[in-house]
Amino acid sequence: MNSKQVPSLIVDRDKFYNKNIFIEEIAREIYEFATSEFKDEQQREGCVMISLVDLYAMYNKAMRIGVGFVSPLEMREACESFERLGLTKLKLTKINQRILCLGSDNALEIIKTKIVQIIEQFPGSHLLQISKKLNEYSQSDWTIGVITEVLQNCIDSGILVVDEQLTGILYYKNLFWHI
Amino acid sequence: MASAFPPVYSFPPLYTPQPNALIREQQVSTWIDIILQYCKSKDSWCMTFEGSVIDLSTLMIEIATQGIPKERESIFKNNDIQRAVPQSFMEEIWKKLVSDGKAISTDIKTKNSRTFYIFWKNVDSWASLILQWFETTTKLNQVVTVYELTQGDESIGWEFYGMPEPMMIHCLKPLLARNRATLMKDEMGKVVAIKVV
Amino acid sequence: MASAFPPVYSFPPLYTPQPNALIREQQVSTWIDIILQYCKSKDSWCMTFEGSVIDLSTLMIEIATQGIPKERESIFKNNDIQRAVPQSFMEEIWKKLVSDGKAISTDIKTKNSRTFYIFWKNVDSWASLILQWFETTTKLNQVVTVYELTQGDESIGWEFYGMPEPMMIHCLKPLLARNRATLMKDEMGKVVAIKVV
Amino acid sequence: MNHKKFGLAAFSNPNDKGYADIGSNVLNKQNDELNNQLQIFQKRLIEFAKKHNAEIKENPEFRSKFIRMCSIIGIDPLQLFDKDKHLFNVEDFYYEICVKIIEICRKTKDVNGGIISFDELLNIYFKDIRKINKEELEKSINMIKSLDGGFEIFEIRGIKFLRSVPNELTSDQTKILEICSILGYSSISLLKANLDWKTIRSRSVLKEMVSNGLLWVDEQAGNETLYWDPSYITRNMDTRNTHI
Repeated sequence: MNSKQVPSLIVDRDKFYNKNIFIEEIAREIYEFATSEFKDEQQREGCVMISLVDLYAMYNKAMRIGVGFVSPLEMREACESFERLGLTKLKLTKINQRILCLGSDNALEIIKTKIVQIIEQFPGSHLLQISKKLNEYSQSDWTIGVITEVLQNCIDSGILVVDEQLTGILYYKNLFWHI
Repeated sequence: MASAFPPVYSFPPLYTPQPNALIREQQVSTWIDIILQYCKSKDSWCMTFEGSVIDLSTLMIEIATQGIPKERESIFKNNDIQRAVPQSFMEEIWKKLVSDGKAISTDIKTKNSRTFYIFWKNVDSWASLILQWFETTTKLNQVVTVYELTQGDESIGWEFYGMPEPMMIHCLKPLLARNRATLMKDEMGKVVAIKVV
Repeated sequence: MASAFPPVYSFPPLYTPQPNALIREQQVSTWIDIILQYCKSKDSWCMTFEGSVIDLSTLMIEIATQGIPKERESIFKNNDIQRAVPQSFMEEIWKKLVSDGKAISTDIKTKNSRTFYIFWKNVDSWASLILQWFETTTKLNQVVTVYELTQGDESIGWEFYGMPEPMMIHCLKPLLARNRATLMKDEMGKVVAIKVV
Repeated sequence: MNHKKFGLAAFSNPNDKGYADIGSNVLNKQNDELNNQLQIFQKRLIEFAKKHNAEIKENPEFRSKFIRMCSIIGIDPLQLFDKDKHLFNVEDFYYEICVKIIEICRKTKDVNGGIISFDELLNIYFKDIRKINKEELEKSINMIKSLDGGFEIFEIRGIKFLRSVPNELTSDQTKILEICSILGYSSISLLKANLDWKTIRSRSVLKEMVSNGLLWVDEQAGNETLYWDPSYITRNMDTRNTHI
């Protein structure tokens, strides 16, 4: 269906009158986009993690201008069909029961480990410092939301504790209390 | 001074009520341990809501003469790391101290006071110790004034020596419950003496 | 006057250094935008530490005759809402302006001056524009005095018209680095002319 | 100012709305010229896009170059396509608003803690991009919700807000924002007078909100620290102070 041009990353919805086929096509496109867009992160950090909201904006901006934006629902359905389509490197996961993210295997654990390492090295870091350390080589705004969620996850699981100051929330490794 | 505290006392997150409920519970009990240890190390029976140990009579005098007690070193303020427990969290800690029976308001009837007697030993332990004192000093079946028990020569060297009288009377409760003690009151209804059998 | 500023300029907390680190970073960059836009709108190349735009030669004369420059309208003072940026926060803003390459001390060698050249266009953009001037005026391969470049008739209408000479020389750096420009100095070592190839 | 001298660099900062130029003729003129140039350029770009519609559609490489060019010169490609003369697909209208909302929320999060009023979105951010109304905005936000990103609409004294971070406001925080919606700020004494809050309570909630980036501190108001709601920045903006 998708093979008139090689390689055609861009899917034109006008060509598809069947919704399922359309969803399948954009699923592949989103998957490819996310994989190539975060190739560097995957290589450097060993994982990819992005909230679906941010990916929605990025994907439409980068790939859909001119061929028609996809709707948020279409985006979600497309991502939900990854597994069925054999696209297995990225999976939908909900962090903290509230934010839907697209991530590679064990992404949450990998990022958690990294963040906890940073905090062990610099106790009392705040979000900005953590994200600067994490993105030392590439300052990408989209990660802030993910970092916030990962931090929240660490708090919920008792790995990190907080020191609330006017400067912001400062994070520490939980050294004294049992989880 | 700070060296008298456990390491956790220098841990900044100790001063922020932790959002994680399980951690918060342990945090509160860490505070309770710190408070009890502190009072014990200072030989102090009383602490203000704001976390200063204080001789109750000194406090009374200050309130009577200046209207408010003067500012004191507070356990809730750690100047070394510039952190302080917010008042709302103090409330939580005191609530737990009281419900655990490790502190009672110095105003035993109204429970309104912002000063607390601190039980760094629990009431039952104090009661046994007092019983032991009656046995050791062979005062069983004798009427002993509360003053004698808390301040008398024969109490020197006993851990409850110097304990404020209302606190002492509170510590006798387990003995009363077991019918091993009888209280004697003056015409004002104030407990003045005790007999242990 | 105040209406020439963006709305945030009338937001009182803009003048208090924000304790929250994330906000603070935004706040400093907001100030930088305001300063750059202000200088641009005033056709000004220089700003004092205290936030007044100023013609450098006027300033020199004032300092020479009165010892200190007279008080001027300052961007850091907003009389409409009665707020002013405190000095320590000005330091922070200037530090960032300088480290971002958007301002340099007018005393280019010692960096000691409390007056700054303001680059509301970055150095590379100025360099391209200057290069464009050389092309447009067919001055390539000719020796052109710095005066001619900054004040000459052929520069009228160009954005860099009137740029102070030391600033202009600073803006030539990218061309020097690309070996497209050569500087000519007088016997005192002062740059007086330039050749662009 | 020489007309020819408006190189691409002149467009370098698309987010900079420039200042309202009431006091300054020079700046006025500059902006007029800049706007003229921008309009001419946009028109050309649209013409180009129309003419080469097919190529842009068919050729991904060409399209990505075209879009990259838009962003290099600092024009949001979305700006080129408006509701009436949409180039490709009219029903994309809402989806494009969705994208824009997400971008605005991310960009302003550090300043407002992730809370922005509908008015600010409509009157400030969408003003120069595309005229939309409250219903269209709300409909788009509701669409975004299916992405489970923590986007929520809430109301304070009849004013609608969008929260783009997943932390729900506590009822105390909401009450403080209510007070802020009147004067722009809140303070310990205001909270005492209006809500009969004790100092401890006010102090701890205010501190928490500063810590979370929801309020800005003002230490120059006299005796008392004032805590300002950043949505005040644009709330009282005089319409004559903004140009189209």
